[in-house]
Amino acid sequence: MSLLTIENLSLSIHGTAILHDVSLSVAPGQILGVIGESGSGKSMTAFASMQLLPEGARCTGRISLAGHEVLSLTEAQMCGLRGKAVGMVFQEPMTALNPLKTIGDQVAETILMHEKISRRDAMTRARDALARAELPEDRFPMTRYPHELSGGQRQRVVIAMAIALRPALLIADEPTTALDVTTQAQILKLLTRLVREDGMGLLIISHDLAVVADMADEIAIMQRGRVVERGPAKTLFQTMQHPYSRALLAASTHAPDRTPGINDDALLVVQDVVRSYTLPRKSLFGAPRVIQAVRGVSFQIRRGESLGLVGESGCGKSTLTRAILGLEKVQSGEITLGGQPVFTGHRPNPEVRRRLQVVFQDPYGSFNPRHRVARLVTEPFHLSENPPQGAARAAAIAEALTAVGLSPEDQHKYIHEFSGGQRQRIAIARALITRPDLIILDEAVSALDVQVRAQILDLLADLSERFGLTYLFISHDLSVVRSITDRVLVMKLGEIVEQGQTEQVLDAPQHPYTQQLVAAAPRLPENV
Amino acid sequence: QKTDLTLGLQLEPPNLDPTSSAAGAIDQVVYSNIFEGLTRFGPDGSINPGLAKSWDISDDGLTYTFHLVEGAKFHDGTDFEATDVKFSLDRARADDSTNAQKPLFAGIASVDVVDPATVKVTLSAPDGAFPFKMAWGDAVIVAPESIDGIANTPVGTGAFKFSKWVQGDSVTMVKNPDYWGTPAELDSATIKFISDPTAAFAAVMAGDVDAFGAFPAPENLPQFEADPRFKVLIGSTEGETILAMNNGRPPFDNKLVREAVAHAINRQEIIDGAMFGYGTPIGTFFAPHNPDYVDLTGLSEYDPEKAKALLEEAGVTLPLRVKMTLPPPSYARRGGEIVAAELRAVGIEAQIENVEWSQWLETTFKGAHDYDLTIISHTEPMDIGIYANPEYYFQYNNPDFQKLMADLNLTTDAAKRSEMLKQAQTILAEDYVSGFMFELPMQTVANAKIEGLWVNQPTQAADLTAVHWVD
Amino acid sequence: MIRYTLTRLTSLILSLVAASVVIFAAIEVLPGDPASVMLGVNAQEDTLAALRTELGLDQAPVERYLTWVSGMVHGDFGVSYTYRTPVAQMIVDRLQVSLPLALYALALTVLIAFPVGIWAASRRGSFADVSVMGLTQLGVAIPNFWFAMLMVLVFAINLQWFSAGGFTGWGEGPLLAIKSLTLPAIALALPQASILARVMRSALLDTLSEDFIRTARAKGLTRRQALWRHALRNAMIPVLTIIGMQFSFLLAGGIIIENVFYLPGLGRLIFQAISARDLIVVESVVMLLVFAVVMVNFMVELAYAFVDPRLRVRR
Amino acid sequence: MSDQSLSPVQASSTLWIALRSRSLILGLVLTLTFVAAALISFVWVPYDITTLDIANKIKGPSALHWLGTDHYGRDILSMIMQGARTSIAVAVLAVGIGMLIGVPLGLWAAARRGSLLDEVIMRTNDLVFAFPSLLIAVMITSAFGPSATNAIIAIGIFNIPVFARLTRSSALSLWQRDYILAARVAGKGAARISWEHILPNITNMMIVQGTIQFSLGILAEAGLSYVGLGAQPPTASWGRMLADSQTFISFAPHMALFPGLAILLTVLGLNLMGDGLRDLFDPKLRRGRT
Ligand SMILES: Nc1ncnc2c1ncn2[C@@H]1O[C@H](COP(=O)(O)OP(=O)(O)OP(=O)(O)O)[C@@H](O)[C@H]1O
Ligand SMILES: Nc1ncnc2c1ncn2[C@@H]1O[C@H](COP(=O)(O)OP(=O)(O)OP(=O)(O)O)[C@@H](O)[C@H]1O
Ligand SMILES: [Mg+2]
Ligand SMILES: [Mg+2]
Repeated sequence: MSLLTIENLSLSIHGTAILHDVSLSVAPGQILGVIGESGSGKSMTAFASMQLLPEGARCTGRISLAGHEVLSLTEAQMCGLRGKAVGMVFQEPMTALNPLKTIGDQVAETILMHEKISRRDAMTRARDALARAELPEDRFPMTRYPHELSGGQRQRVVIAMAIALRPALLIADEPTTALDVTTQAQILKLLTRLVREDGMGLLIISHDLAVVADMADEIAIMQRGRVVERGPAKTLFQTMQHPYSRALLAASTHAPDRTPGINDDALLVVQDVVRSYTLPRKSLFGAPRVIQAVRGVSFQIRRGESLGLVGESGCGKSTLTRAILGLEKVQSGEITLGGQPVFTGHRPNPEVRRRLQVVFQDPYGSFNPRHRVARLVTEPFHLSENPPQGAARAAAIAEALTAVGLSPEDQHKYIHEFSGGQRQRIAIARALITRPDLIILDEAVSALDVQVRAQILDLLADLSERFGLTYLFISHDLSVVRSITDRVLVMKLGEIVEQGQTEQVLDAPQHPYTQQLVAAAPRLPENV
Repeated sequence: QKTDLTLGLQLEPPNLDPTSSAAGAIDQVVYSNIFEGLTRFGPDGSINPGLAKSWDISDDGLTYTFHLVEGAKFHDGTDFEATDVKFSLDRARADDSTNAQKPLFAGIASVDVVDPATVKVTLSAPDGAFPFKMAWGDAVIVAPESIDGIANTPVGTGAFKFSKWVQGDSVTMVKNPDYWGTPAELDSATIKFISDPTAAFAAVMAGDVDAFGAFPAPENLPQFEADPRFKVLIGSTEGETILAMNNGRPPFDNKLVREAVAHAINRQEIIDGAMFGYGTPIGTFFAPHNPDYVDLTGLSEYDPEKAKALLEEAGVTLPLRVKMTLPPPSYARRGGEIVAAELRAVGIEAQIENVEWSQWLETTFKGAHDYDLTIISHTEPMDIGIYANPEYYFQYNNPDFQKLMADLNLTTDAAKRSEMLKQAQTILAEDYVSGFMFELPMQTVANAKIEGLWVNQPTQAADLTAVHWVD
Repeated sequence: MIRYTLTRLTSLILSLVAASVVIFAAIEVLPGDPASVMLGVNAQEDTLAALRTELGLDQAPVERYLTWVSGMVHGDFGVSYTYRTPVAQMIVDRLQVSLPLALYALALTVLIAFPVGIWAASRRGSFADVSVMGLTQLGVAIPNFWFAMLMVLVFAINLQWFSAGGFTGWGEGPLLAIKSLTLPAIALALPQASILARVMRSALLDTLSEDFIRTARAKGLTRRQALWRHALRNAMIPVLTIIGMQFSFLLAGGIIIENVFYLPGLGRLIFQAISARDLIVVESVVMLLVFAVVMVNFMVELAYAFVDPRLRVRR
Repeated sequence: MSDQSLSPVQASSTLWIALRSRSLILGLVLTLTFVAAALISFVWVPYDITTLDIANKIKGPSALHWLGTDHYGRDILSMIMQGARTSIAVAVLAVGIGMLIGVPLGLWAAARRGSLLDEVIMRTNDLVFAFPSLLIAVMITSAFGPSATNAIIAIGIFNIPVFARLTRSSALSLWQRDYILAARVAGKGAARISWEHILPNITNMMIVQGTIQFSLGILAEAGLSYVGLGAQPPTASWGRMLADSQTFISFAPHMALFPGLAILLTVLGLNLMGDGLRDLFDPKLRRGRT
């Protein structure tokens, strides 16, 4: 008997086909992991099983949920199933909760919707549900509002809501994508525990092969609205047939070939840097609050080196980046590039700035949508004393675009005409065009699908060799850091707690925090 | 039988003290109803006894002895006596007086109490118009006991007692049971202020007000006339409506240009267009219902061709650009638009500038007299004398006319006075000092069952003492 | 919370002081002399001077400003030049019309806009939604004084259901007073209700597309339940902002409507006072209105905090 | 996706969506009708409105005068055509003033967010906002005399904070974008970034707000003229036509009806157009329609 059976499900939205003949099933106590690249239809499959589809969606095929034929149920009957027979956890914990209601109320609502009991009884049961989701009442009173909780805690509230009535099936759509690795590990552990305890079925969606491989019993791989591969997690990686599945696996474990050409002279020297922010006063007379974002950080990057910087969200990585780029003054300490300070007096030093470039995380937000590619990539010339003009400029554009694997013709296009991966290439082209000494990559591959990410990593490795580039590579993804950096810094609460050769730090972490990070990182089975 | 009345008026008085503000709206509410003077205007403009039941004039014309009515009381219960008259007149002519018509009292040399019922007023020069002057709203008798609160709680001797004032809305008065004279017929009267003409129309139509004095929208009168529920009273006012020209500066310092303007304007068209047919054409600065009136409209017949010829003769370059400043009343605003169109037809481009009263007073009437043309109705009775003042905003300086007026003041012989007044009218008409347009009509709309309303308006007043309902 | 309020109050007072300077300066430069308006065409120079002295107009502007401001602080708004009554009393009298009118219009606005906005949002894209929204477009576009004129024509002159205008005062019983404010309130409320209904609808649609609505639906709430329990309160912030602005507008913005219905309200008082150059009245009433707006904004902000726990200042 | 650009590839679909959007089409048609009427009035009107024809006053619609005549015998159609000119000119210029001053102020405040300057600019805006707008218009016209110019200034002043606030808030969110950071890395100053990156990305929003303020401007001009503070005769103005026609409404409703409809339809047209443009520019909202 299975809890959820999807057979030959096809879905179209306003006439556009989204899903094609998708078949899946989840049995009690079983965890089904669904993976696939962005847009492959994972979420739509999940929404279809709960009939929470966007307007204009039409389904054909069969969905059976806890013994009910979902596609033949009325909306009212569906409402009776949602939350009771099946719970759902969403990707974005920051927005999944109503900001205006206490967490207790929101959890109790699930119960009140389906059972005729008093509010007090519902609150008691909500307390139990929250406790099961590891939010005990004594530490997290139910009168808290969502904004008073961290992302991981909010995700627990969503989970508590979903399991309050002990549904037979839980659907989790990328429940940890927005969270830190350590938090992610906790949430995944919690979900696994709940499944095992209650004999609940779990359908977990992820784009990260490693996450699913760690916990799922069964895995389905989706591509462009189709399930291309299905099988038990234990054996799937060995028995995989479909080229897409293999490519996905290959990309997930991909490490670019690198032959580091490191010189000994220190290119960038960061010495005792302190950066704190004064928050706007909450009152006219109160003392302003100060946030110590970076507290006395020192390190060096040698020419040709690729240095990784890892750490949890909010630990000060981006702040440090901005300081190095000379965008903000630091309170104390010194940053020099090739011996010259990035800040002279009160102004950034253009000499140094010219030799620094940066690539950001979000391929969608890094470009002014109103400018053409040619203008976008030549923006860094602004700092040059005599930027190339005319033909020389055109040549520079063409060269930069070619270097990142695009065609020179692309310079006439607008940014929205490119995919995420292509955009990230353009961002790199923009960073390359002035031939800088150091490129800072702030989570430059985090937003990309695994396959695209693999390509970009290859490109970076290749460029570093060809142009003798030095990278400061910021990431929270340890596997990426391992594959592309020579040395790594581990940062926590504005301080560097550990540094050393990448292999060494990640394989034999010394500092407890590093150990925690490494332990939390999801890993693919060793034998693939 | 109804014994109360709601009367609509357009303008709300700023306060209720007629002796310290020029606003005609004050007189409209309180004149004769609440306050009385030594003499009073009758509905036909005649000067009748008021608080003075009679008066004697000394042979040299310098001393007026007023015999006061007996038993009159102020609304606060205090007696009306000769001392009150002395107080009122002395107050009005004092150095620090804020009486808006102070010139009325300028001729008084002294005021003496003979006995509680007799007052003797001595003038510095004979003045045939003195009883007329004492009939003005600005010359009403007030009591020293109640003078302090007079602006908001007027205390007079009239047939109505002030009851309450809802500012922005209405003033209510009630019958004075202790009135010394013929008591009022109404038990109470409410005067409601409705400045907007449409609202005025709606209020009458909807029966919110029983009558509306000086109804502001002549275009609506035919509807009332056609409706048996209402009656429309058309009477006269003392308002000579003129197109004033600034005689003091070019181009209107040139008589030919003024004459051209006089011929360019079409009185009938203005009366039809701005007043919807109500109003009497005038050819000089004098009220047509006055027995001394001379019809001089022939001197300024509508004749655009002649106007053009005159302009050519005057040698001005066409189009002649001038400024026409228009104060708020609708006769001015509407009349101005028509006049501008008529002037344009003969080559005078009059740029219209609508202004508020305060601006009109500041820029046109006083100080620099910075205007070329303006339209205004002079509603004071018998005010032809203003043309004798060379400082006046007309900037008209004719020594002959000034002498004529000075002589007139000293003349008491009726026939002679009449002759002189006619001569004065002719001088003004022949000098084309202003464009004389029409005499402002008095239009009252009332419920058909109301009697006793004044038809004419010899002074700004809504005398309700004789008003009553009939079946 | 106390500190927060103190800070807010300080900035509130600063803006009020700035406002008072602006108002006084603006009115200083108005051409026109109150004394000559009062005394009319035949007034003589010495009479005018006497009156100016009496009104205190012969003092230096700075002196008059200080007198005015210090008077206001003590609750003394001075004495009207033309009406010769204390300005404070006049304001209180006029507020008895303007305030109920504004509240009445606001109540109508809310009573119309909320159901319409919610109804349209819950039936997004339906014929009902499209036609109701079309109607609100009309409501926004109608000049309210024109609408008022048409209403007078129909309801006062032709049908005679209501009086054409005027205000009976509260003395004659609240029902009569409310009746005489009904047509003006409708005329004022129509465009405001249309605006608010549109804001309500779009704010609701915005929140309906938020993630937490999906969460709520996953719990088993129907669309309607999700709307009432979750979307509505979240949509209140923009709605409250608009309501606050509308109330401020209604308090002062009724001038034209007050004119059409000859209501003795604040707006008309200012209008008359400006043309009579009763400067002290103008200054004080404008100041009062600015004060009201600032206070309403302050209250709207407090209301935000009431609606949204994120805006409550902790610690 | 956060970009809102209209580039060649999207253009055809944008045009398609534009053509499909009923409110945009209807709004454009209404607005353009009145713009056309205003333009035509420069070269031709059925009757000259500066010459009066008192004999033919207050005539209802007829073959000679399609919309009838007013109390001076002027042709109402001609008056409405020339009135369109006044309304449009006043509204356009007032919106122009608001934009020209408000947008730079908003950009400036956003570039210096959190600074004293920002605070001063925004507080001043609040203060202007706090003043009852019609009263300020009354005061301006009392000080300088009523005229179209003063109406423009009065309405324009109140447009400034509208645009300043909107500009600031949208600019603030744009300042958080990575491409701004990229421009800063490239060494560009705040002024240059505001000009190159912020301004182009808020133009759509400004256009939408512009149409809304434009329609409010038309209503405001009508209101001001209605109380006699707008354009002066003989310049035709819809608001003044309404004011003049008031007392005639009970027996010559056509005099009030047509200028009222002209205002209503123009404002309606502009609002519909604003709605349509908003849908067109903002794909997120487009979803809200079917
Ligand atoms: N509301 C919608 N209207 C039309 N198409 C949609 C809608 N939502 C999603 N789609 C399309 O459906 C397809 C599948 O989307 P889905 O959200 O299921 O992808 P996904 O596998 O969950 O991707 P991701 O990993 O990015 O979440 C995509 O091509 C997407 O563009
Ligand atoms: N402009 C700012 N004003 C105040 N506080 C700031 C500012 N920028 C950053 N911070 C604070 O400084 C700390 C470090 O932030 P930073 O952005 O450097 O973290 P991060 O390591 O880059 O995190 P993430 O991985 O989420 O990007 C955080 O606590 C953040 O809230
Ligand atoms: Mg998804
Ligand atoms: Mg960061």
